[in-house]
Amino acid sequence: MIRALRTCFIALACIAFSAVLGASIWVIAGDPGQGNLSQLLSENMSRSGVEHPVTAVLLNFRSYDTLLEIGVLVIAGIAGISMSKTTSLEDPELRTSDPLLYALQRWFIPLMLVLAGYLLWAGADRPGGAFQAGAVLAATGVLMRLGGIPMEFLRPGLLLRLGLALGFSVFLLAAVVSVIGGDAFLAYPPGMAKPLILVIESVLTLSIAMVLLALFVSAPVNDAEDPEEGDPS
Amino acid sequence: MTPSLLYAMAGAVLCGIGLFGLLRLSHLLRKLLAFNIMGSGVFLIMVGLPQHHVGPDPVPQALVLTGIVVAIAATALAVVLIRRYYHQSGMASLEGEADSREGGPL
Amino acid sequence: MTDWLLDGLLVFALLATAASALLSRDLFRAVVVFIAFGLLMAVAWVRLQAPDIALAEAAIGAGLTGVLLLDAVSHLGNKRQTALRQTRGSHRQGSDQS
Amino acid sequence: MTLWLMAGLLFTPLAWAVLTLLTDFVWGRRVTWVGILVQVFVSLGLWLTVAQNGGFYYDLGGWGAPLGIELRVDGLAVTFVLLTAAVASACGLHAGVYIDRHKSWHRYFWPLFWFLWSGLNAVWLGGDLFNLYVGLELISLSAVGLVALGGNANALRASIRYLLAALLGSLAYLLGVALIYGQFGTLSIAGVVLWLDSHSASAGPGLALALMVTGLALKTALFPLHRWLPPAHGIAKSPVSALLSALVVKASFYIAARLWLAFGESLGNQAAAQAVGFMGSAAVIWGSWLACKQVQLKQVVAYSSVAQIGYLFLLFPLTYSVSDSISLQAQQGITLQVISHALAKAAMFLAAGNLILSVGSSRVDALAGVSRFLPFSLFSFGLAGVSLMSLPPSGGFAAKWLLLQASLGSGQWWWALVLLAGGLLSAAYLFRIYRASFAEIPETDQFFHPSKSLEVIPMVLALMALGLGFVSEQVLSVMALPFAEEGAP
Amino acid sequence: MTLEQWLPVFALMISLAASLVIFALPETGYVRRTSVNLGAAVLKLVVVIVMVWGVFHGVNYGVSFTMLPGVTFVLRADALSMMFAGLSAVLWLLTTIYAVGYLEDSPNRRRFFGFFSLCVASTMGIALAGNLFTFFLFYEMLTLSTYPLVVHRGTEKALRAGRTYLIYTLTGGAVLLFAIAWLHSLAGDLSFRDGGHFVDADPDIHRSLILIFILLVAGLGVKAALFPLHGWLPQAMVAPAPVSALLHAVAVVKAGAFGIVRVVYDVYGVEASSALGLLAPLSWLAAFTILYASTRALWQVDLKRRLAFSTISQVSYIILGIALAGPLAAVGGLVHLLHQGIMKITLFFCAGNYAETLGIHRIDEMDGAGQRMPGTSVAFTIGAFGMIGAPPLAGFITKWVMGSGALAVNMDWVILVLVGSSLLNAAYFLPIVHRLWFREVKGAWPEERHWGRLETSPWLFWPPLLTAVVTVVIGVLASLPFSPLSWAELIVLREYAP
Repeated sequence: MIRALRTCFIALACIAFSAVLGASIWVIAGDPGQGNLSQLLSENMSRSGVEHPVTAVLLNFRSYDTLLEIGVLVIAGIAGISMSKTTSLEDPELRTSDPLLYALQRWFIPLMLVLAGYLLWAGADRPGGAFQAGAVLAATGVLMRLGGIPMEFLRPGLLLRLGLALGFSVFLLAAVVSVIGGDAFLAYPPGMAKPLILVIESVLTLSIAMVLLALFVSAPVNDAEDPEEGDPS
Repeated sequence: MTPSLLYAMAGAVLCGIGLFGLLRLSHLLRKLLAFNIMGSGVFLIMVGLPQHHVGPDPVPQALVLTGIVVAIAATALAVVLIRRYYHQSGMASLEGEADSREGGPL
Repeated sequence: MTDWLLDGLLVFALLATAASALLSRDLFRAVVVFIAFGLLMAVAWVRLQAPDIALAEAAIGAGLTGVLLLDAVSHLGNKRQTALRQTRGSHRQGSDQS
Repeated sequence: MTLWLMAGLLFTPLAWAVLTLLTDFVWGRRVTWVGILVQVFVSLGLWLTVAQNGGFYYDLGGWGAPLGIELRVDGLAVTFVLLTAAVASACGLHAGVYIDRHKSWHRYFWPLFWFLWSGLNAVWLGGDLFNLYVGLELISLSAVGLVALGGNANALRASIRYLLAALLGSLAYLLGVALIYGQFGTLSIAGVVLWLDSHSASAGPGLALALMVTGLALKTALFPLHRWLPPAHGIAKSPVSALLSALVVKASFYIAARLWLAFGESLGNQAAAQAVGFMGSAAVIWGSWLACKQVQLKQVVAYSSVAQIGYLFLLFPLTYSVSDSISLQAQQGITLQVISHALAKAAMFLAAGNLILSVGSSRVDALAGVSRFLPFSLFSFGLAGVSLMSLPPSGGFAAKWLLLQASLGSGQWWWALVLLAGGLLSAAYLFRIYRASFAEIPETDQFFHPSKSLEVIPMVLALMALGLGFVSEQVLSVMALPFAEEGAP
Repeated sequence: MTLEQWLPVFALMISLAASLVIFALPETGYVRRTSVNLGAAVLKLVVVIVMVWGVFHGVNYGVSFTMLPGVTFVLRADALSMMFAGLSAVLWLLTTIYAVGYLEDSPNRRRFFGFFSLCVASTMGIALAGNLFTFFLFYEMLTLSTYPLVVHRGTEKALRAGRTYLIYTLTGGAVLLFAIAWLHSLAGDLSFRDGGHFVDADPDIHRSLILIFILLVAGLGVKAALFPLHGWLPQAMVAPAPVSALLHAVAVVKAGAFGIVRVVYDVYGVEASSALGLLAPLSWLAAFTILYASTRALWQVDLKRRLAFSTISQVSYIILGIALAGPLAAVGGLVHLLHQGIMKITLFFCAGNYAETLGIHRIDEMDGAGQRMPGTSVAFTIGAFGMIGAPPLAGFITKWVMGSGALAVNMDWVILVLVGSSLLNAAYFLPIVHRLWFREVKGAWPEERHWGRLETSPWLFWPPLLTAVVTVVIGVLASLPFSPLSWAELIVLREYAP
């Protein structure tokens, strides 16, 4: 009874929340827009080094966001592998012996790799970029993983950690390189914007794929644990 | 009324649905689904609302891309935590805690 | 007009999948519906003239999240059937999967 | 010079996060020592620069505000950067000794620690709403990772709960950002303020402010939304608890306060301000009450955080539609409260960790007789407690005094009663611990002596919290420095 | 900074530094600890004597700096501060000597002496505070540093007493803080000034001023053990004897009484306080406390508890003297600040000696103790007679001056209170004296210890005798310059003719 009442109450609250939110959106939509940001953006596109505006925003105008965002991803990866067990990769139970999947795998994996490469390359002037490519790459990895292909580099060893850190480090180095020239943090040296962005995107693709894959495989089968503080054990 | 605004409104409803799920459902994976749904709602508002005025706007689109990556990172971390938690306690929800005097929706 | 119809349908489908993903009794089905929701979101992004997000949503939102969650569900499900500690957790799980 | 300092401040924690990711625990510790040195040096340098020349806007990537991201480097921000440097290095040094280096997963402590630090710096300096969101997520995720690190089922439960609360809070904040962007077409706080100054406010963005503040209040653990905090802070390792209580909850509060001070006058209203103040008061009373009931030492300290966070939210009513001088008084009081609570709570958690290590149990009543054998840690704990009870001459007292003045000056005397009652209640739960430690019972000679460096660190922090009261005038004067507005859009 | 600025800081820092050094020394460093203790006490006494001399000749000692926006931290010395500072400096030295003997071979001595010095530092700060804010700073510090002393023994009873003590004093502190903050927001940063600040206060704020005064007195009255707020004091008796001595004679109760004097004289001003109609009720309350506590003392069987109720009653003399709003009565009240301190510390030292040497805690165990411990018993007898007010002892001076003062301002009822109180004092002290000297020993003492030639340890033996002698001397030589009486006259002169 109390449970039902609670559910009702929460449902009502959520409906009210949606209604208020909708009303707010309606009111804001009724206001004449203030945004001159996209205009400003197109004026500055020529200086950004890429043709695609979303990529320009992500990797040049608001690159600090992206830098921190990769940081978030790496954190998730770290937290993930901190809980994994080294031998989980050989766990035969986790292999799928589905013939369909096996067939899929043979045809799909090369296809997906090509797709990932295309997405990465496309990012400069049309939709696509590091995230999409990284995600596709990760998906490929997941497929391979489900197919039981052992991936040595996913063991929580130095190699994995290097992989996690690679994209982020390159980005960070690119960010700090301009400081030596007396410029602001994250400012690309003049003329270097395009190649730098391209390099960053490629390593980011690898790193993103790596992190997502690592998170996918870090199965929680680590039995060792810390005692709680103060536990006499 | 433009399609953008329609999607923004849909986003508002998705936020409501997601919030309900986060508060009411007890199974942790369901909470995670709810979080993702609510996130999608927020992203819809984020893109739909400005585009109502000015048409396609790359800035919020870039923000949403960032947001999606953050969301997947959080989701992945949560899945790892939940699986490990399940492995150790045999439970997939936060309720039924013995030592907490104040169990609650969050 | 067709556009409006399409948008309306899409929005309806989005809300419906979202709601059923949360309310579905079976966790596995909930996740499948959630993947469908992610794909619909990708379509919605296309409708919002945001192809970048559409790509990302399809790859990350629907694809990876879906796989991640499916894997987790099967793991949690598997575990439960063979779990050594079934006694401790089963009464709580019951309501979710029965 | 300033450019170098800024770059150093942003670069070092991130770079050290990567470096320590590649090492094991012991090497990570050595690398961290260097990093702490660099970071403290850079923070101090930046603080001195700002104290001399005033604040400025820093354009990241060379792109100015509406298009790019700008950092707002003012007196308040650099003070918090310096505070972070102090507390985080203390926690880092403590952790290096405290944490068991033989467990392989503890190597991941260092990268998470450094990511947390960089997130904190990003939040203190942030002037862009969305960038603040990413900074918040950076903090939340690394904090959750730290809580969960190698933990058992209870720690995992606490961290999952923490993660869910943090995610919900972030989403609410992001929703507010979406509405703000929809209304104003900019993400820069300064840009929004500029717009609000020249136009009359409409009703729409009011909800945005409400959403952002609610989300941030959830991440700060304001009263009805506080339930995630005690388990997470109570169960984490002591240095982690110290970081979480001292800095992490402050980050979200800092954003909420900045937003309120920037937009509150135009977008807020009296009822909302009073309501937030009321919840803060409820947090003070309820948190203290629960702290009195806890049997675990660290739970007492964690609930004390809930109570102390309540004070912070008195900022909202005390700055809304009051005269400028009273608003300034309230802001100064809250700033001091943030600083002194950060120092005192960090000292307290670290000292509590030592005490737990020493008596081998985390229960309060296990402390009997410890005052004879571990007086130093107990003394640190006590000194930190003086600041938490806001007794003179601590920084907590200075904060309370300013808040009392602000509440009496604005005619809102009821907050003064809350402040006094809160002080008494905090005395109640803290003296419960002292009382336990003073009890003399026989056969209690089985104490483990932690190493000296573990004992010194909390003492230094506690002394800083205590001494803050004497230098508050100087500390506050840096915050009141002129701010070079030419960088604003 | 000049010497005039440094001296008050120095006086404060001596005890503070002593406390820190003691905390830093190891528990076993007995000799070093004792020498630090005694050295600091002597040094401080010298500094205080120098300052007393200076204040008498009109030197302005003081230092101040801004601590918070709008609030200054002020240390300065005037005649009133030096009275309190002098008392605490003299008695700290004696109590330290006594405590060294008393706590021989007991555990946790480092903790004890560390907090003991901290407590004295706070007392010094209270004496030298130049405004209410600074006063409050040290007032709360005193609360904190006495708590570990009260619970020092760590027994269940001590812990309970400590809790009661905290509940009372911290609540009082909160009330006091509220009042000070209110006054500050009303009138700004008020430094203590002879004649006060509110002689011609705006009538609009009269009502607030009255309320603030009530709150101030309530806050300070907790430590001064004014009638409904006195409950913690008898319980705090479980503390070791030197602590009780310090608590009752110098630090805690006097801090409260001293604060009330400061509020009446240097914040509000006597004139303004009596114009606001605040002093008459205060005097009634004080008079009632005197009689009530004396009556309660009659029924106490525990020696220290009886002394505690006696303290409650005696401290109210100070407040009564101030509240009568006449110069002569004020002299009587102020001089009692010193007199009561000296006499009460004598009595507590003696009580401690009985407990430590013979194991005596209850009055009915004291039969014939005068023969076993003649020195201590002589001291006790002098103290008791002083309390009763027998001429020519210190207590007599107080009562005489106060009585004349009351007559001078036409408050004849005070005479009745004084006489009644003296009779009650006699009624609860004389039976003890009778038991000491004129009863036969009942048998073995509860726990007897021997120290060779002297009746007790020399550390314990000399301090009470010395204070007993002082009790006689300050009574007999009351009219000399620098005697408590002359000093009190100096204070009152400066207050009434600023």
